[in-house]
Parts: sequence; C-alpha cells; structure tokens
Amino acid sequence: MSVELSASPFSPWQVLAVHERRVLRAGEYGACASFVGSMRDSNEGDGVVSMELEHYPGMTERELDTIEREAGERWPLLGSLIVHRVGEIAVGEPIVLCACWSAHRKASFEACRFLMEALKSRAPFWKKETLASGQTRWVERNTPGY
Amino acid sequence: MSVELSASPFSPWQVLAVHERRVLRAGEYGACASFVGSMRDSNEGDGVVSMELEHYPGMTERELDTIEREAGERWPLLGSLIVHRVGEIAVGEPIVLCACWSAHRKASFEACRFLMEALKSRAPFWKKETLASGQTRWVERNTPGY
Amino acid sequence: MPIKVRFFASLREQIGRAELEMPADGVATVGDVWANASAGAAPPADVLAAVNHTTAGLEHPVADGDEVGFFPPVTGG
Amino acid sequence: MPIKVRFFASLREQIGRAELEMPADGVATVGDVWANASAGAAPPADVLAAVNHTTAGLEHPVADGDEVGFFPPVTGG
Repeated sequence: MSVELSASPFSPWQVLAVHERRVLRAGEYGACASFVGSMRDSNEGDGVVSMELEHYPGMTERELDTIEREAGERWPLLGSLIVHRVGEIAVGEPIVLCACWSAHRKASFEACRFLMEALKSRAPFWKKETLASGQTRWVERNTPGY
Repeated sequence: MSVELSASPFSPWQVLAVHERRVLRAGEYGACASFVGSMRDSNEGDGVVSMELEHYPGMTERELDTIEREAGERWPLLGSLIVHRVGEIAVGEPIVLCACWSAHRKASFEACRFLMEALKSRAPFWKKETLASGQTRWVERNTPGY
Repeated sequence: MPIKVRFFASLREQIGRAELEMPADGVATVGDVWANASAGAAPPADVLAAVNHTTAGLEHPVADGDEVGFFPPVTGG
Repeated sequence: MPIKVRFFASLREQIGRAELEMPADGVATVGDVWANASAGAAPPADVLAAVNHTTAGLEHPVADGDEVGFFPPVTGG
C-alpha cells in the first residue's frame, strides 16, 4: 500500500514499473489493473490551458490512506498504489494514478475502479482551470463514473 | 487500435509509455485504464514453473481485432491496445496487456474490462502448465471475471 | 487553545481568507464554528466540513484545539 | 481443393495429429468434417470449431478449400 502526493510531474508507467519491481513479488500476483487520469485541453466546451490542484494538507493524505485501506479490506489485494498531483498542472500531464495487484483479475479491476470513485467523491482536492481566454474558474462537479 | 502477439517477453509499462506517446495525443485523452495479466507461480494449489501458450495463427489475431473493434463501437475510445504473449512463458512474466484511452474514465474502465473478458472467453489461446513435479497439464478453465 | 478554522478552494475565495482562530467558549458544534466565522451567514447548501482531518457534519461537536475545515464539493482525480 | 482440418491444444494431443486434409465430396457441414476426421467418434461436448478463422457451430456449412479448426475451450489472458 502506498499513497503519494506529487508537486511535480510524474511518469505513471515508470512509477508502476518501479513499484512493481520493488514492492510486489513476481509470480505471486497474476493481475494488475491501473488507471491514469490526465489533464485534457478542454472541459465543458472551453479550451483549458492549465490547472491548479488545491488540496487539504494532512486531510488529503489521511483520506487517501483510508480509501486504500478500505479497498484492501474489500478485495484480496497483494498491493495498491495511489499517486496524485497537486499544484500547477499543464495540459497532457498525469493527474492521478491508481493501481491494484491481486492473484486474479476480478479483484484488481473492481478495487482499482473503487479507488478512483472513492477518491473522486471523498478526497479533498479542488481543480481551478485557467481557460484559453485567460479566465479562471473552479471545476464544480465531476463526470459520472458509473 | 493495435493488436500484437509477442513470442518474446515484453515490458507492459514500457509498451504503454511508447504507445501513448506515439499514437495518442496528449491533452485529448483524460483517462487510461489498463490491465496486465502475469504468470503466477501456482495454480489450483500446485506449484507451476513454466507455461506454453498455444494459439491459432490467423484466427487469434482476427478475433482480437474483432474484440477491439467491438470495444470501439460500444465506447467512445480514443485508443486501445492488446498485447498477448505466445509460446514459452516463465513465472512472473506478463501474459497479456489491455489498455483503453478515452476522454472520461467510465468508458476506459468499462472497455478495458470488456477487452479482457471477451479475450478470455473468445480468443483462441490455450495454456499448458509445467508443474514443479515435472508433470504437464492443460488449463481447463478460467477464473471467473465477474 | 483556540479552535483553528480553515477554508479551501472557492469557499476560501468567497470568504476572503484561508484561516482564522476563535476561542472555544460557547462554540459547541461545527455549525457554531461556521456561524461564528461568517458573522451569522448561512453555510452554502453543499458545504463540506472536517474536524481534525476527518469529514464531519454541522452537528459534530468541537473542542479546544480542534482544527475545523470548510470546503466545497471535491473535484480531484 | 480439399478441406484443411486443424486441431489445437488438448484436442490435438488426443487426436494425435495437428492437421489433415479431406476431399470436400459428401462433406456438407462442420459436423461432417468432424465425423470424417474422427472415424465417427462423437465430438467432445465442449468442442469449439471455426471455419476460415471464424467461430462456427457443427451445423455450419463447409466448402472446397475451407479451413476448419477444432479446439477445446479457450484459456488465454
């Protein structure tokens, strides 16, 4: 289990490769489901050039830890990982990475999706977009996950 | 859309990084769900030391193409990828990689899981395990996916 | 020790400050903290709160030294 | 052109050969191909078949030059 907030850009595929090699035991897990959320260049019909991701230091880490622990209680996971950007984010950059390892695919698929939905509904993060027009606005709601 | 059969080991995270950089447009996709299936060192209570993955040349590629096209018709995908090993596989090595990119997470999660379930139920692959005892056996059935 | 109050995101901008402190005297719940901090203005319908980094409703009790956070619906991920 | 018949995995091992060819005369369906290739033995209950790389049932018609594959349930991924 691992939760990380990153104030600078991260490479999700590299993080996954390193985490898997360092923390998981090859031959034990048969399944890894992962999700990467990245910053799009448009939202609700407007061009977006950058984003500020605000969080609640202390509470955010605590909530992510709780969400990850809940996933580990509900599914037989061999490992899991959450990385989330904070601060200023450029178009195309990864925002969030979730991954779950398990013996068989069902648990990893379901737990990975659970992590993302729980994170998006419960973890204290807030997005403020800077539009192509120069205007800024707070993102008011998430896209539905189901 | 991309389907590949690989007769030698592949690094899923590197494949994802390269494919994303070469084929996808950063800023267009906001979501990438992926799944990696790897070879475990035990199955149904027995130690397994290696596996032979047989396929039906021609038909396997065709079925994977069909499955990927179906996913693209059912969900608004910006890209997808299937890589599957064939031949002799060692413990810990990746067997299959599926990934789907989309604007929002729902489509990528659902399409990625669809690819895996369709592949496991329809694509002509057969696993023959070599056990720690030296005995070989054909895998008779898949673990349930739902 | 006073109660520490923090505001985040659009709520912070609306209120015009990120944090403040208030004495715990006469402040029994999260709702009291809000009323005290906002000079009696009603909280937004969708406001969320946390006491010591754990989500809490407006009826949740508060005590000396607690940290109370107020924020709008979350939009991460 | 004859019909090309291929067997895979455990079925190939049971039958003891990977492929064979048969004349199309008197062979109308996938089921006929099986009967012809197996000297009349009934197909396993869970056998799968494909005609020209597309999944097909035992009633599926076959013609000169077709490739017919027989195999057990798939177990990839």
